[in-house]
Amino acid sequence: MGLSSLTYLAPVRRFVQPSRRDYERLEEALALAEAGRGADAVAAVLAHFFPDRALPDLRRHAFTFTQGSSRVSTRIEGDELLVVVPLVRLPTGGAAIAALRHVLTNISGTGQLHQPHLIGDELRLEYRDPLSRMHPAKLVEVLSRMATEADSTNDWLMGQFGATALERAPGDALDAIELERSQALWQLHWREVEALLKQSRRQQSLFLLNELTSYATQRVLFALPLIGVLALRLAEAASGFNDGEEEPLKRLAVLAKCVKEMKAVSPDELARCLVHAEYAISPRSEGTPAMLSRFLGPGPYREQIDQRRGSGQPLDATMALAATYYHLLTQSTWPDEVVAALQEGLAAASERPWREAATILFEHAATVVERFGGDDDDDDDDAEGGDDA
Amino acid sequence: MGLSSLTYLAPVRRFVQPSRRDYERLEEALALAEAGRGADAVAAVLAHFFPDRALPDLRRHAFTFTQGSSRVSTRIEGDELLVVVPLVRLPTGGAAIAALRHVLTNISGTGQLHQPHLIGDELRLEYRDPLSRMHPAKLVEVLSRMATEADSTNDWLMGQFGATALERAPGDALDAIELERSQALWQLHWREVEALLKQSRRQQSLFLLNELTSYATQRVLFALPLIGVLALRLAEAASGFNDGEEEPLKRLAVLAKCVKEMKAVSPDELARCLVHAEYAISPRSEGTPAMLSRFLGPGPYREQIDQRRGSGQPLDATMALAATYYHLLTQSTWPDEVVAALQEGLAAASERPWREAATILFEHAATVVERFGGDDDDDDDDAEGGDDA
Amino acid sequence: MRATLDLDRLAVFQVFTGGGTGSGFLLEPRLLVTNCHVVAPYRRVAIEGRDRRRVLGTVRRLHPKRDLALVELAETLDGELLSLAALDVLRAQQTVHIVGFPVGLPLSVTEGVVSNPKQQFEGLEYVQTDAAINPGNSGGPMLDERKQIVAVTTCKLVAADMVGFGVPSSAVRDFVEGFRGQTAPFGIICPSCGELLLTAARYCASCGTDLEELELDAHFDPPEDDPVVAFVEGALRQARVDPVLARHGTHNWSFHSGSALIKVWSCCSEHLCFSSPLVQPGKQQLGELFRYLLAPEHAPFAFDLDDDVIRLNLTFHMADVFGGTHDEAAGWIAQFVAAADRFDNVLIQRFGCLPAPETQLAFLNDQNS
Amino acid sequence: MRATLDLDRLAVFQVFTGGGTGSGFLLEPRLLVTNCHVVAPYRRVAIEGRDRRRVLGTVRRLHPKRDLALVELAETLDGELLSLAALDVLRAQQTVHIVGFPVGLPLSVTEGVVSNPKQQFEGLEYVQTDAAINPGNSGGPMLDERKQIVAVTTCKLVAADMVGFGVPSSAVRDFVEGFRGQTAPFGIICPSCGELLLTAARYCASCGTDLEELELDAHFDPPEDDPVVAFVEGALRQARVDPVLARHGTHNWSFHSGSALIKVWSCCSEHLCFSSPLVQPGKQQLGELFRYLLAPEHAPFAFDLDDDVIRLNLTFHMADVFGGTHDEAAGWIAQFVAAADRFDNVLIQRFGCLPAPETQLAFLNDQNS
Repeated sequence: MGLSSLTYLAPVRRFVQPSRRDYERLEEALALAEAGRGADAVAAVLAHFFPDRALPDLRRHAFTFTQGSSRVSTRIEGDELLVVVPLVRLPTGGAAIAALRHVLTNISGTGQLHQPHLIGDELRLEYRDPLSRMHPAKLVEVLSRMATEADSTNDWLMGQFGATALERAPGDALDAIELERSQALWQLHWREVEALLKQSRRQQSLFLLNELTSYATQRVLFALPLIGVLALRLAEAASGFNDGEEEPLKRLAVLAKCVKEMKAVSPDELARCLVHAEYAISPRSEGTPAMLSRFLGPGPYREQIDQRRGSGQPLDATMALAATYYHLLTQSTWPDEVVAALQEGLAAASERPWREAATILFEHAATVVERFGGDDDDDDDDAEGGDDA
Repeated sequence: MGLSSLTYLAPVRRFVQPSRRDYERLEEALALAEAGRGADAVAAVLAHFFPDRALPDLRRHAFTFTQGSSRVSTRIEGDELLVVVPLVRLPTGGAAIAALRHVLTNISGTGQLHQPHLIGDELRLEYRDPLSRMHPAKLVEVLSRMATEADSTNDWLMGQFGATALERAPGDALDAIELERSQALWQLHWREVEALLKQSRRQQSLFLLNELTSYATQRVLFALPLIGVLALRLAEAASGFNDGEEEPLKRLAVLAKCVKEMKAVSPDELARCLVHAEYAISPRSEGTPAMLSRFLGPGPYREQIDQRRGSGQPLDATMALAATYYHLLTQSTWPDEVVAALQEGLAAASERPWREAATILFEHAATVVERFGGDDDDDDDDAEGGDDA
Repeated sequence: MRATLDLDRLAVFQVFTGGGTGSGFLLEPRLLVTNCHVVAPYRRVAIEGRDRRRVLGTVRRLHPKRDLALVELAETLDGELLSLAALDVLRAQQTVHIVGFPVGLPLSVTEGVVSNPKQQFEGLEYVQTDAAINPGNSGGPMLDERKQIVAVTTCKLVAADMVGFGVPSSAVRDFVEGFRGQTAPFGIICPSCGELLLTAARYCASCGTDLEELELDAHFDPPEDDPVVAFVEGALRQARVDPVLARHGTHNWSFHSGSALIKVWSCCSEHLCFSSPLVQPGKQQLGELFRYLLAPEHAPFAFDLDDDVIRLNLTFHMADVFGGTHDEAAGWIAQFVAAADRFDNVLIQRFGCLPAPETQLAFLNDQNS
Repeated sequence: MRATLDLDRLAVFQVFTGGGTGSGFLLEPRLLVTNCHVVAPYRRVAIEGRDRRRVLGTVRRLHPKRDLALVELAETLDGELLSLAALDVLRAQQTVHIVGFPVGLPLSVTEGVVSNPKQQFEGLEYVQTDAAINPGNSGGPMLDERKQIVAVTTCKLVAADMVGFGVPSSAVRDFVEGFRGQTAPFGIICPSCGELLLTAARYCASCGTDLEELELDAHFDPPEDDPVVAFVEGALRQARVDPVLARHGTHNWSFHSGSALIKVWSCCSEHLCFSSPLVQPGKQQLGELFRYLLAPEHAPFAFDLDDDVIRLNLTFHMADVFGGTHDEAAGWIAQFVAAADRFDNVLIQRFGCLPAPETQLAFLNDQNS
């Protein structure tokens, strides 16, 4: 009847170390901008992001880089800096109106420096600013945000409205073995989640629901290089079933609907949404020792897990630890040895009965913290990034 | 005139460590129940509660355990599981009607699996369920709740209506020295409370009233193994004078009446309500490090106490700390070293002038938190246990 | 000038769904106006007459943006029909009355003034009032002194005191007139362009609005029942009780079976309670009565006294609900319904018990506990 | 006996400052009474007429202890002047109306009774009422049934239901009569002795009260503008918009320019947003309209759809605000103001768009985001 263990399968997704940024060049860019040398400041910002690449003369040649499905190009036109990401060609017929409404409602907006523009039937994201107003902070924002938004916008416009790609970066296709493993992993995952969902309904435990909804997305994102409309539909559903302020019953219903939909995805459809994409600017934040300690080290969360482990709820404890491991692996980048250690823990607990799996992961988490953990540094979190209106 | 200090006397009540449950057996019970092996599942649940006891064949012999004044017996009759706690024999005459109305109003009800039944003149609590519907969660609920309710029901029916005991578990009687100490403690306590009550009336301080009403009950429950009608009458009065939503004047009146009544209790009457009872299943929750930090650690409550301590109200501060210590000792079970530490603090402040006692306890509380405190875990509170309708 | 409100006669009724209760009023003998948020996402709801009889309502139109709904009743309910006030007659400071079923109580009226007859709020025009509005009032009428409907009570600002809003009668009139010209059994008004949407779609065919983002798809495709609902409603069906008519909010049901009122609720995550308030004890034969109530022979049913009312109870553990013994449990529930109907007579005839007063508040208390 | 309140005509107006909004009323064509806490620490404030036109107000007198302020208007505003009720006419249980701008909404009225005509609260006498009072009502009048001012709405108990306080008309009369006998352009009433203080001083010259401890010095010496305020207000001046008239709370501005409403806010620590809600899409030509809105030619301005309203937007990065390109940015802002005024007509005429509903609450939402 119920599920008796979790299964760990090695990921199809590749774990690529992000290229290291050169923060000295960023400081240099600031000084150059203050000195009125806008073009040089632009070059210094690019050198900050891509210390290993040669820069062309931006007045003659655009500098381009790949960010998922998007190609971002930066150049100087006259006395203006121009950053452009081609998006899609609009569909024809009624879908065009819905697509345009979507763009105006969700992609245009206040609180952002880039805006979508339509040239003929070609949609693109654009940022244009006089070099005289050049400030590194603006370019950093544009390069970081615009490409990421372009990536998901493309997927949405193509998946929902039948728009067609423009200069879409192809990425590495998966080979036959990878595809086969992905299919197996996909089916296994959603069957697991479905069984756990039933368990969660029975138990009526908010703790389990929170862990399960996290597991449902993080495990897929960890294992598969999912892009496109499936990635977006999963994210959209997740924003419902992960919402801790929503009614548990509603969250369960959203998750059940999502599981049903995902289980019904055909192999072809899944294959179309899998690619080893390249991200020149890492869309993930850098994991820190403090983060490991916060998630896995001593504290109220670990105590809660321990208590469940010791009081006949080892399923809850296992889910919590597994979901946390996957979350760490998915949301941040880590040194190779940390990635390996986290995967080892998951593998060790794979297919073990709940009680045993909970103990393995609980003890493993302690060794991860011991080896790689560190002091708190959460002051940094507040300083980074801003809210949109 | 007024009281100049609090006195700490070592408790007559025994502090017994609750026996550890075996959660593996509980999981086993689940699996057995799911496999349709109801009788084996029942045995596994009992083994979970009582890992050290041998189990009889429940079809031939009932398994019984003692919970305060009650004996709980579990057996299998045909294809039904039966858990029974004998309560009392009904009194004769008009008191019988009052007793029955009490039972129907307070003991029968929705949201509980057990119900009171009357067979002839014998009242008992009973839970009866087909083995085919056996689920460990049901038996865990019945065993935990039924005995505790039986315990207080017995006391009430005997004390208020003159019902007579049926198969009442005797418990260990107090020896002569314990009895003598109990009498002294009882008189001292209510004299103290009476003096503090006068002080509280003068001061018109809600803070002091809240602390005093807590002290009035927790100190007795800490020090004496009080059962029976006195325990119930105290609880009943406390539900009035501890009610923070009630008018202060009314609460003072209820407390004054209670003090008068308790002071008038004869030595014999008190002796009849003192016994070292055995609780096979601990009726107290397990204390946690987080609980110590919450009650005694930094925070608004400690700040309030400190403010009173520093602004000429050391009596208030002392009362607050002493009441909190007694509350912690009474409401939860703790490792021996925590019990010892809390008692040490109370002893150190005993018979010291208010200002000195307040400082001793305030500083002692900090060391308790430092040695035994921990992070917050209050999420658990919501997840556990259920409300009754 | 000032019309008298005869509450008992007004065609203002309580609406029951599996999500809660609200108010509504009849514009025609079988056409009820209420709020969209009162009925959605349910397509079949119950409307209770003053005689406690519930009739089935079928949701015909939803206007999520204006928070309006039209419900067609399977049978007529007695009551004085109200009419919509003419346009632009409302002035600030004018007295208005809110009629409805606040917090599940029987029909109540509150009084206040129009704070602003054309208040702008989130891009829409509302009648703003300082009359008391409470949960459960939603969908009821806001009446002027001539007893005409000036607005449909819809919401209030929670962060402010006495800032309540009603959908103006003009919007109600537009909505109802649009409906009268249409034949489709069910449809939703597009929040952006006002077109009638007949089937679920991600985007409005006319204007491209993202309907799923506005969560309108749920109106076409009500969510699945959770296991507790499936268990209770399956059992009710087996006991020949229409579960739609019995719904009384989340995990709450109530219905009459013969002479008995039966309430079902899940009091916590562990128990599902069936209870029927039967009678009050008389003055004689109390000993015999109480002994009878405590006899073991009634198991698995049990009696108790709740505020001096004798109830028949049946408690299920969730393990029974989620386990595999549905049919057996359903059998017990059917027996419970039959027993509740029978026992009140037994108790009255054998022990001189008296009929119990019926109260809505008892139900509220059960729900809250 | 009961006077009719014609909200549109009453000389009750909304007061705007760089700290928030409140209410006020005219005792003379150019003399406005409001609360001290509504205007302080600003010395120049904006008062908005029913036609949305804002006029400049100069704070002439503050009475911090009685929470009263007198503001002199640069121009008259149309409206029916109200008068102060005679002394001691108020009785408990008498009906009163609170008129004002609760939670930033347009003018609203609520009704209640006098709970106590002479309530003592924190050492002062107040008119206590159970009429609904909300933030934004501060400084507005509390009227009796003859439309006379019995008090100035000032505060309510947050922890209690419907316990609101007004400064009695007698205190207002004393304050205003004192002012009429004086010529000083600005002054503060000493909280202790009631003498008029004309300049900042640590201690009151008459009674020796420590004025700094009561934080009265801030009224004489308003805090300096922060760089965001300096940038926006500098740019507004260059665009010929009086920044005082545009203030709408902390880091928020709003003003009308021609047919356009323009809002300015800093949404986060990195961006400063200019936005103007223009029109709603019509039902035809949606494809052409949307293509036009997304054309690159509008840069640096851009359109978006916000809850079905087409807005014109301009976003500044704080690097522009703190950098040295004020003049250029100011030029763009001037262009933005002109463009917003132009585009609504373009969109209506070329694409059949519909005028957007104007809402104050949209502004509130922006502020909260």
